[in-house]
Amino acid sequence: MTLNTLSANDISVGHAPGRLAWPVEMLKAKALHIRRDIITLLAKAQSGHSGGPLSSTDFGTALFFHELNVDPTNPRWPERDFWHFSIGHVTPVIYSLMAERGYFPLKDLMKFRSFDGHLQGHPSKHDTPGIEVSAGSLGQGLSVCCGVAMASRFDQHPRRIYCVMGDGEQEEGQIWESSMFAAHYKLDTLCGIIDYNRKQIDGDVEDVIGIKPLADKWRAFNWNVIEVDGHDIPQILAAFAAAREHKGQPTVILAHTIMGQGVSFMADDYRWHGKPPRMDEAEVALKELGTSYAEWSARLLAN
Amino acid sequence: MTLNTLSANDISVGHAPGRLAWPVEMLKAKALHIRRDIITLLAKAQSGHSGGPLSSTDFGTALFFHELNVDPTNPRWPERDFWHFSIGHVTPVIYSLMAERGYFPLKDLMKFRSFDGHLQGHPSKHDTPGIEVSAGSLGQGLSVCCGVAMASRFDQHPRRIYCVMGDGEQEEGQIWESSMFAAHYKLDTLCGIIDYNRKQIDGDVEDVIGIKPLADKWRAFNWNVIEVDGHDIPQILAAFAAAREHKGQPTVILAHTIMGQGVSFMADDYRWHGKPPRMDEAEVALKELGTSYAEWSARLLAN
Amino acid sequence: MSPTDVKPEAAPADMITLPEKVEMKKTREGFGRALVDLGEQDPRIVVLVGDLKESTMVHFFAQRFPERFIQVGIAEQNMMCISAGLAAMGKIPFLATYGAFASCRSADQMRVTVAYSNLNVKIGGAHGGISVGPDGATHQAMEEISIVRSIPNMSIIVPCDFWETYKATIAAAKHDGPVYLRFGREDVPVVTDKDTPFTFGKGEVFAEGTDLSIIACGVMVYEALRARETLATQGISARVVDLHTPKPLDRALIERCARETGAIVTAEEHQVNGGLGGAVSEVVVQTAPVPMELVAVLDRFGQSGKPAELMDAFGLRAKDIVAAAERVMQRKRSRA
Amino acid sequence: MSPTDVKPEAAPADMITLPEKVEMKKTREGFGRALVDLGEQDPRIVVLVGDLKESTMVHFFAQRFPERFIQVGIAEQNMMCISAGLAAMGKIPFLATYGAFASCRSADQMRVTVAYSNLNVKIGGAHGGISVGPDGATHQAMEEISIVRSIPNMSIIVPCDFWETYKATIAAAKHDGPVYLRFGREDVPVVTDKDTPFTFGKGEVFAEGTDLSIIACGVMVYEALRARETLATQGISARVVDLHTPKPLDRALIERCARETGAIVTAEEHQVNGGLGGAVSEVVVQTAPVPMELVAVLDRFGQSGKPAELMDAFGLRAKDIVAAAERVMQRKRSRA
Ligand SMILES: Cc1ncc(C[n+]2csc(CCOP(=O)(O)OP(=O)(O)O)c2C)c(N)n1
Ligand SMILES: Cc1ncc(C[n+]2csc(CCOP(=O)(O)OP(=O)(O)O)c2C)c(N)n1
Ligand SMILES: [Mg+2]
Ligand SMILES: [Mg+2]
Repeated sequence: MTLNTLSANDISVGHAPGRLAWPVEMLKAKALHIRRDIITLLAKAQSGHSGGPLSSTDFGTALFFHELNVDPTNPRWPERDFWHFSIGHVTPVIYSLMAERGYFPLKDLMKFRSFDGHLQGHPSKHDTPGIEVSAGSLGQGLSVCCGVAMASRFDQHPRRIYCVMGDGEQEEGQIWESSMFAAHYKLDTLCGIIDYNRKQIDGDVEDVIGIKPLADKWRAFNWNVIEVDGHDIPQILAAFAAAREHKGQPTVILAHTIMGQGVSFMADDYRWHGKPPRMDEAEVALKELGTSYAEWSARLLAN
Repeated sequence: MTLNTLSANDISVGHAPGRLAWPVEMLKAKALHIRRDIITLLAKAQSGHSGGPLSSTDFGTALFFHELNVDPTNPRWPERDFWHFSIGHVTPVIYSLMAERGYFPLKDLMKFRSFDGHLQGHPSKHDTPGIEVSAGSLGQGLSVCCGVAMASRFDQHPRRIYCVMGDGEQEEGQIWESSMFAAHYKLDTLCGIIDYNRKQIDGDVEDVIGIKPLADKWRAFNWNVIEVDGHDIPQILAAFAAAREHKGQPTVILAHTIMGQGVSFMADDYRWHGKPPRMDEAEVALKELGTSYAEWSARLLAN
Repeated sequence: MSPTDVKPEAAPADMITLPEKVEMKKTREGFGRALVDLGEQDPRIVVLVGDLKESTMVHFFAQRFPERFIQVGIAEQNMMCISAGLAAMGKIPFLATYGAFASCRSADQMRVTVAYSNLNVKIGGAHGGISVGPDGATHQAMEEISIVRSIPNMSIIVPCDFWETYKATIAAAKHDGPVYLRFGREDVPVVTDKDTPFTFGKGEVFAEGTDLSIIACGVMVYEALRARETLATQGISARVVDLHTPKPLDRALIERCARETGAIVTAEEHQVNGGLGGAVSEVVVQTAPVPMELVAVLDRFGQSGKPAELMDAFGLRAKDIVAAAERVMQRKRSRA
Repeated sequence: MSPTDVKPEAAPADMITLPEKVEMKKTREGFGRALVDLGEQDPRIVVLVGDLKESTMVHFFAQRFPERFIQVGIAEQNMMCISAGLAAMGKIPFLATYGAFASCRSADQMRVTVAYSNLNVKIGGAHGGISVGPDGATHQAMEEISIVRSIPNMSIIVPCDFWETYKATIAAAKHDGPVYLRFGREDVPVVTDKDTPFTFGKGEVFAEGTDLSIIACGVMVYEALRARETLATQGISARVVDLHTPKPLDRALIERCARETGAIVTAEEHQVNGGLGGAVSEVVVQTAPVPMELVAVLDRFGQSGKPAELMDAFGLRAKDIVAAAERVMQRKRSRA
């Protein structure tokens, strides 16, 4: 991987208000930083989820640093787009994205899940600026986003709304309630992104309760469906663009990903769904990601 | 309509244990009796649902008097097939079917929803022999039937399991949880029947929250889908037979029906979802159905 | 009727005195009417329903403000979270469904998405209580107070009649935070009027008394007032408190009742475990322990029947309150 | 440790006396182990899980009896009703998920399909209490007692340690009817042993005392026993009752505690509204009104942190029980 477009110290450039529309190379560099953040904060906390955050990193980075129109220093800026992670357990990636984007200092990441920090195990509106709705119980987020889309329609505001879901989460019936609702009301400002990493807590999604053919399901629920390689940033950007263009239907992006992507010993292994790396494992992971715990935690603590 | 195959007084013939496998003409005659029962008991109670019971009458009659292997005098007969109405509000047709089939005396129908009767507004296991699981909150019945199918599989019992659902009910997410589960476990002893009458409480299903294309949805959830005219008994019997033959997938029958079918002023009118006919309306309805309140209530009370 | 129309006899200071014949009206209509008035005043008011437009009486709002009305269909979980999303964007959503489903089908959504986020969602739970009648147990919501009360940040109001439901609905809109409104299906006695005071979180002493306090909510407030009349003929002076807001609870008033009257009867059309009686008990043992009797549904499911039959059969009548008052007075006397 | 290993000093009749260092073990493991033993004895036992096999420790059962284990995925509503269907066909299903979801996500299904049908479904609610730790508020179930207790036909057991969870699980299987089992995530002190008596629906006096009774459930039983030691040094004699079954409630024992000791402190790792303290309050005011203090989570959501930090911060320690005992003793004395 290359950092030639964005060094680890180019932090404030990611804090600018508005839609950043970064080019691919910068996004790739930022995604690498995010992965380092995730491993570092998990190693520090010794608690939390590794797998889903790493599979969500690339589209998450594309969302935050290319697509979303937000003002991190004014999280409730009336003109903002709305984003929400229905999979509340992927807080390591959510908080890393938020901190890198400027919602709060990077050093806060080092207090993930700690009693005296503001970064709860699952997203908490009460605790963290920029979290608009708490989450942690699966299946509820797309409904929340439907509400936001309806409110925006009432206000005749063109805001776009992005909702990140899990593939295991598709087993929750509420997903299909909100899916039906969004299509019925033709909420075309709404864009769902499914982290299709084929894993959930107890193993392969297809072994737990199969969700295939997932694209057909969403199509039968009257959504516009786009499938992408969820680690291929150009494909992701193209999907976001297509979603913007598509009128009369909400769009869902099936982002085919690999759980634990970016760390060799975590990749595609469901046992990394819900546990953090031990410190020695973190060092191996961070080495693969081109840094060390000492170096990267110092960067976080200094910013 | 003709009664030449089954007179109103041929009551006990419907009480025989086992699978009745009645021919079409007898089923048509019995369906007419059931419709008369429904109107009569609703007129007596002056409370309860008219629309859904009348749309469910034909396939309900085919189910009880042709398809199901049950022993009404021994409702927990170990060899029995299992039937369950997930739409608990259609008790007028459920109880009429049960009484005509011999689960309890016809005269009990005249105490529908009354304090001193055993026929609750919604099916109650505690109160009514033959009701195996209580219902009344929508969306839960197919899950119950999944449990029954799993239990039967554990016991290596070939029992078939029939679950009646509503079309408005398809809006409940739990339907899709159970749908996914049943397909995952290839519960081919399970047969769903959807009373596709295109109406729910607040109006047309497609106006409330559209469920189209419903067959595509069930197919995308890996079910075998059969569509029939839900008032055409030969089509219904053929669907039941096809469902029996189909292996490796559960089957759902989309029974296209008309809410309030059989009573001209109720037909296709959502306002009849949840109200009973006044006594004068009941007389008009019963006249259309070839009887009178006096005649039919006397039949009920005498049996 | 209004307090000014009627010349109070027994206790001149009483806020409420019942005439012999009381007007009957549906509490849910108070909800439906208030929504329209709120809609006129505040463009942020949005109403959602789960395929029960007329039963919950939000059809008034739907007719007047179709552009701010959302039909969600039969999907209560979805409705709770859509409301959260609306509130997150500054709307004041009122959702409406039967209380059995509002409190149970979307309990997780109420807890995590609405209450934990402390979002400004108002939950209209219709068809509370055994008086729902012929629909039977599944539709007779009787656990809402226990459930809602246990969830942090939630409030719950159980108004006693048409006017109080109207005021409770207005008050819910003014309160910043999630509120559950519980109301019933049937016509019930109108005991308050347009001008009877109503303060969110404060109980109201509807009639004074010195021997015991009857603390009630919902339709049981009427029964309590009737019970007081009977008790008066027996020389027992009963205070009647309308404790319309089981949460936030008017702890000071409950303590005052315990101290001043030395005995309490609670009355609610709700399960006995953890409801209003439970809430009052918790305060009483922590402040001024006095004998109490709880008039409520005794941990059993409802059933079909006429509302009046059921109120009788489930022991939710003035006579049941009178019997409880006699028991509590005997216990009070035997302690003294 | 077992009562026989340790020579009791203070009160020879006590069922439980704590050694200085107590073994630590997870309550959920008691659940997981008991399921295997039940599976050996009874072919009707079936276990279901909602994508949380190891967290709920049903993986032991899944390994031993794969043919009677059902993975339901992330669909708690479905799981509750599938269990109902299994029970309707004579199986004894135990479902397992986190308590937050067992009690809330499938509350309607628990009420209508399971409880109203009175079906023999056993609900394993893991991760009850603030001691769940770093996952934070959403995963710290603290409303289960209130919710489950309000629903007719339901029972709920909140065992105090590994062994009691084991026994509670066995007892749940033997009881004909729906039972909710609440247990925690962390290692907690083992205060009972294999032979400590356990009777469904009956509290157990773990240690005698005359000045007040501490009635506790779950991990707070250990804290109560420790509090008793401290109180003893202050000359206060505290009875400790393990009230593991908030429903059906051992009303006779509660009344006896009120009458014999004249003051009660309840202790639970649960919201204060409608929980164990509420259940005890309801009995106390109806039988023998005495001063009570409620040690519980004071109507607030949990948060992330280490379990021990959170138990401290939320006031769920022996010292908090001691402080409550001192308050209640003062109130008791000022009444006398
Ligand atoms: C309603 C609910 N049920 C169960 C859980 C526990 N849980 C947290 S994450 C998870 C698995 C989610 O799978 P997926 O959506 O594929 O996310 P991934 O494992 O890929 O991160 C489960 C079951 C929960 N948080 N909410
Ligand atoms: C969970 C739940 N939500 C709402 C209701 C109230 N309700 C009863 S019947 C009904 C409409 C059902 O529509 P459909 O399935 O089409 O039945 P039909 O009207 O055709 O009889 C509703 C909303 C309920 N019983 N359960
Ligand atoms: Mg996944
Ligand atoms: Mg319909």
